[in-house]
Amino acid sequence: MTDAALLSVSRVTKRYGPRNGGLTAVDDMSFAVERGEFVSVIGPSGCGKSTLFHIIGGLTQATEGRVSVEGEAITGPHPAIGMVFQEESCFPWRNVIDNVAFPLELAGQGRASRHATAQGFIDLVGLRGFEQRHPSELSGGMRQRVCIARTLAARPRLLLMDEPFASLDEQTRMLLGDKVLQIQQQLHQTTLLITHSITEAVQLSDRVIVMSYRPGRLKRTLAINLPRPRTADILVSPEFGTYVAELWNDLRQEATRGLAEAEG
Amino acid sequence: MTDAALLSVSRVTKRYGPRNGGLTAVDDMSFAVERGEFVSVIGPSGCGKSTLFHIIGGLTQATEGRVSVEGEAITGPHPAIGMVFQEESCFPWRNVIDNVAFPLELAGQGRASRHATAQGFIDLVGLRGFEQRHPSELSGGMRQRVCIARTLAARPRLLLMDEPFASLDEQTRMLLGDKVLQIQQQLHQTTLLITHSITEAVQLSDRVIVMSYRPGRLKRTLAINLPRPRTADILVSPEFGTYVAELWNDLRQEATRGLAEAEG
Amino acid sequence: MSQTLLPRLVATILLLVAWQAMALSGLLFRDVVPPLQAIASGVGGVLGDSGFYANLAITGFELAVALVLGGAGGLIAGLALGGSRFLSQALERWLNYLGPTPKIILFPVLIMMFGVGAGSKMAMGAVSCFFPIAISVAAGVRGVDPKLLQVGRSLRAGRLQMLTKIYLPAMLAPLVNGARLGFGVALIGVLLAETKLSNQGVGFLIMQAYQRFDMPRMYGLLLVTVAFAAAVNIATDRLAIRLRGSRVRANK
Amino acid sequence: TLKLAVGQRGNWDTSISELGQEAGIFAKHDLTLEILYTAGGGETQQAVISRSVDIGVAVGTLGVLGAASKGAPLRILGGETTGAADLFWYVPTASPIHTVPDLAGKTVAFSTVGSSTNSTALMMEAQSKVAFKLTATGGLPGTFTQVMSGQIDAGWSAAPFGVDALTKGSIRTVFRGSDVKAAQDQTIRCLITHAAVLAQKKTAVEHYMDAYRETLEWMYTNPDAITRYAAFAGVTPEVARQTRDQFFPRAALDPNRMSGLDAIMTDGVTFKFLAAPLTPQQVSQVILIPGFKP
Amino acid sequence: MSATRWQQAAPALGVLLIVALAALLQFAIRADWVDGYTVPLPSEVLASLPRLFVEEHVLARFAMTAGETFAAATMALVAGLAFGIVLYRWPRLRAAFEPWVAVLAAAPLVLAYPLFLVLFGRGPLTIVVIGFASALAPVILKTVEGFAAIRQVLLQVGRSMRLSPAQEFSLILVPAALPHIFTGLRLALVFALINVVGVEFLINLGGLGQLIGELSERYDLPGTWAAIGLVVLVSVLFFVVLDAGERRLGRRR
Ligand SMILES: Nc1ncnc2c1ncn2[C@@H]1O[C@H](COP(=O)(O)OP(=O)(O)OP(=O)(O)O)[C@@H](O)[C@H]1O
Ligand SMILES: Nc1ncnc2c1ncn2[C@@H]1O[C@H](COP(=O)(O)OP(=O)(O)OP(=O)(O)O)[C@@H](O)[C@H]1O
Ligand SMILES: [Mg+2]
Ligand SMILES: [Mg+2]
Repeated sequence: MTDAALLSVSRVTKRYGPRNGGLTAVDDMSFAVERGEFVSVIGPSGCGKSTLFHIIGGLTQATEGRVSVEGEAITGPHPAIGMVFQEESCFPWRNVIDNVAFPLELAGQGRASRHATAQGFIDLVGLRGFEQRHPSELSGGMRQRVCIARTLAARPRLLLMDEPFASLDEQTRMLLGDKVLQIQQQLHQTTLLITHSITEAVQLSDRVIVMSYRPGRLKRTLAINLPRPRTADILVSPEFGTYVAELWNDLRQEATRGLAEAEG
Repeated sequence: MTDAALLSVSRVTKRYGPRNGGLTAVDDMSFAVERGEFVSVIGPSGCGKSTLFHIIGGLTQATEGRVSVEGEAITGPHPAIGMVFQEESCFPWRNVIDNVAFPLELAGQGRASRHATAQGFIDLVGLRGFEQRHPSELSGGMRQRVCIARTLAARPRLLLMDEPFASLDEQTRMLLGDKVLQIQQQLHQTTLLITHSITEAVQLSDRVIVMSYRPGRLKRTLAINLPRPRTADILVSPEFGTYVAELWNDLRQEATRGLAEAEG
Repeated sequence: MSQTLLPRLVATILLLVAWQAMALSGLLFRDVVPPLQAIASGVGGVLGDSGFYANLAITGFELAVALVLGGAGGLIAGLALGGSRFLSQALERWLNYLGPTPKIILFPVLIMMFGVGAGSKMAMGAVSCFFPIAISVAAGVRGVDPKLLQVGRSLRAGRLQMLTKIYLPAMLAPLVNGARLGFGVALIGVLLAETKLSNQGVGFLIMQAYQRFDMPRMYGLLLVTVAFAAAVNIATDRLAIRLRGSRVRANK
Repeated sequence: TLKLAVGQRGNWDTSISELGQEAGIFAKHDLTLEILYTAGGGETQQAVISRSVDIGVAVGTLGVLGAASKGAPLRILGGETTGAADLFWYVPTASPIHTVPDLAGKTVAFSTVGSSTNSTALMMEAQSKVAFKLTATGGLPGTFTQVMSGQIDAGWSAAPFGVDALTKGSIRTVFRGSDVKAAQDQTIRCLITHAAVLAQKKTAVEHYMDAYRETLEWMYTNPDAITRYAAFAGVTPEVARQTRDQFFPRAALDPNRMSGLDAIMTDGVTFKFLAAPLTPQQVSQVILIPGFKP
Repeated sequence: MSATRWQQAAPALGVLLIVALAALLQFAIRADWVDGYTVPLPSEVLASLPRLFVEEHVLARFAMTAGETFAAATMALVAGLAFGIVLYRWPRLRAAFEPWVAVLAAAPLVLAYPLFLVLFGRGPLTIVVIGFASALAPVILKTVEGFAAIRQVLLQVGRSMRLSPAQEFSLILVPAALPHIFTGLRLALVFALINVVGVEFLINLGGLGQLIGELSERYDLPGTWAAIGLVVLVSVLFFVVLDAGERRLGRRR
């Protein structure tokens, strides 16, 4: 938890009051992310990942603890942060290109220039040809990609993504993950990715944070010491397999606990 | 395409008119699913899977071609079919147990009896303890599980699921997939699963249908000849690996085409 | 409740002070802008008048029947228009066009059809509230999340089931607002009809106060009527909240 | 039983049926009256035309003739008010206007186009050769409001409305309807019924007219009438007495009287109530007052 | 395919239905099922239109009523949006005042017209103010309804991008709630027009309302109904513009 950390989460706890069912969603989490790092958070469904995501993004107040970004304590959304939400969040009244250009419009960019930039990100997520369509005319995965492109277009210094690739097929997801990685390296971005795909986490991350099931605690942190760029060779290497197996094991316990507890 | 097939899709095409951007979403698809079979459909994002799903479910009219279930041509929702939608579709004004009990309520079951049945399915998807909560108080993956439970509670003879496990972590997904499989075998259900997870498709299916990227055509059908029940051993067997690799290969081409075409 | 009490109190006091300042400024015609004490005595006079309650009961009854009839009509029309693109394209514009027609011209027709008694007042109220309710419901139907409708259709819910288990709960907000607006115009419709031709009801009393230029009593009557409307409104609000279940934040 | 629609509740002239019923005079003639009050002559007339009531009281003669000329089966049973004695035009006490000539170029109110207030004001203009700025202001309370808040210079009123204010001195009369000579013999309001009612309930209607006359007699002779009227109209007995004695000469309310028709019909044409004056045949078909001759 | 054919024909069928109803009424009056002295013959109503144009300055009156209504509805829209945003932003205020807004809709403001006369004078201002006050409630209610129905995640996107309150309002709240706001505006026009005409009628001032009053005093039934037809025409005018606006702004969602 050095001060130099771009993002530092310390002793964060979130409890939903008794009116909301009385539940500790995140319990005493602490970790830090260095500038330029790519960190994934992984954990079973309902363990508190999205809650943590909202707290870091400054959209929800933690019950206890403190989050700081670039040294400043978070009290509301921080300008360095860009977020991709788990829920589909395209603006239904804007077509694809205007959705993607939205943050540029906020920044006061002219129409032509922001459309040009947006076009680049639309191409990146594979939606060329759909610029003029409205979200209701897209498939679920395509809408998700619009949201990714929109956040990337803002070029945030800290990119927070909550299961952004969930409704994409594994191939598209891999290709897209690679592209995000490229951008991150070009722009010296820092990324915190919430995911439920172990391979994705290992493929993309410098470190993986595993959360436990209820209450959501930090179970372990695993540094992924694989060389970059991670080519197809590395993905089938035994080291890769070991990391995956290790995480798999951690998570199986948690997920089983999640489902078993219920049936108990 | 025997007549005995529970589900038969023949020469189905769906074109969106020029007012909707003019696009062939599904092109001349034909296949059949036998009673008790578990078939997966897999294809890159935006290839037309959900469109096909809606057509089979009787919610969208095909431009050409014909779908029949239990020998009857589909003109609207068929009583034998139960659907799990890709998009989150819980009723926000009902709590978990009343969401799950919804189909039983429609069937006129009394409150106590339908709640008892619903409770079983809530336990199955690992949501015990959340019966009284409303969807807004659940995580994304939990909401998706509510929808799965709701459809299972109707005990459909043909279960159609559109990426039902998308926002679940891999472990929960596997455990849940297994449970669905158990139910299917108990009830002699037939299942058509749309998914973007190759391992999931291989793990669960008797056959996998691969769709190509735009226009959505049937690219190939792959029978998965692995013994059941598919234990952990089988999942790490070389045969399993071969199936996965084969599908992976098919799909990589399509997905790359999808993303590349855009960038071209 | 105590949370809502403070803002209400503040607003009420502000309003009263503003009025009193206006009344005492002497710039405005005193009889029409009487000071609060005059209005208070008007209200007191109305409340102390035993005949008033019988008239209020009559107006209340006419209003209730008007709301039931006009509300049911508006609900059905709204559901039909919202549910069918064809009907909406054919007829909805006429709903909008005819909505603002001064209903007073129908009054002679209505007294011919329903007589000079309560019937024609009820009919006026019903006709008045039909339009806002129908417009609000039709828009509400179209606002229901299509995903939820697909769930219902895929489970082959019957028409009635779709209506009671999906449409109505999903459009609770437009329904409540439709009912609120409908209630308002129905009340006004009934009152106006009573001022036109009657020998009982609050509208009749208002007309009587007018013809004597008894403004404090006039304001007393109007205020008591509005208080009555407020009581009914708040009661239905509570009911709606109870119906909705205590904790749901729909559509989020 | 007869159903009545009565405009202008609380005026002396429109209270005859109510007071007569209270005093038991109608009961003596085997009649029970169900009295409904309307917002004005237009509504009363509509109620009669639609046969929702049997008799309409205090309907503008001009309006009745207009409707009848268009074929509406209305019948005039009797005159209700002759002359415009109950009308008066007033200004706030502080106003610089004192006499009719002061009204030159000032805004002077009347209720609606074609009403008796309109024609009376016009006749005053003609009689005094002073040009007013005539302005339609609608009903009594609205007019009073507009005058007192300085938006209109002179308002119109009909007793007993405003009599109290006159006594208290907050307003002042500029001229009265009885000052207008040409108006004096015009029967401006009348009692009407529907031809079909007449066919079915002829005797009841006749009894009504008998009782009406008897009540009128009682109202001008029995002091009890003033008390009852004061209670009914919500005014002080003093105002009630003033209203009767100063604004309603007995003769003005004689139901057998129907005069000044020619002038009324001329106005009717001016105000577009009538396309042309009614022919004598038409008039005698509409007006069924015993002994009336066009 | 024939389904779309029917769809296209729908507006025409709607007009046809209205014409058929008018014809039926005509027939019913002719056959003496309906009293022709209470309801005029539709044909005579039509025939009286030219007369109104020639004799009654209909164009000026039409413009006046339309202008007053437009002013009232526009003011209601602006104020209603402002109130809507305030009530939405501060849930405590919403809980405190939403029912009272509904009470405003139930307040018989027309009956208190002398008050408005004193406050705003004898002129169009009084009419506009009463129209505005009666149109306000539906805009507020529908606006709050629309804001409250916005999916939370869209607002979160806005917050994460640090939108200023004004940006959030114009870029997210309003476009997302647009269908509701348009419904509010529709109701506002209905309420405003009813009250504008009603007050014109009552205080004998200005546009079509006064005309309706005069014609009915004269027992000119066809003319009265024709004048009311003109009121309907005012609303047609507004709704045609409104529909076009909604189509432009609220396409495809
Ligand atoms: N508004 C709320 N009120 C009450 N409880 C809530 C609320 N939001 C979330 N929770 C609870 O907090 C826990 C964590 O939710 P969260 O959304 O953070 O999970 P998650 O890890 O993102 O799961 P998933 O992978 O399914 O998206 C869950 O048990 C959920 O029920
Ligand atoms: N209503 C619509 N109007 C026009 N085009 C549409 C509509 N719905 C879907 N499409 C188009 O049809 C194609 C297939 O969409 P579909 O939703 O079936 O894809 P999918 O295979 O389910 O994708 P995903 O895996 O991303 O959910 C897409 O290109 C989409 O843009
Ligand atoms: Mg989540
Ligand atoms: Mg899909």
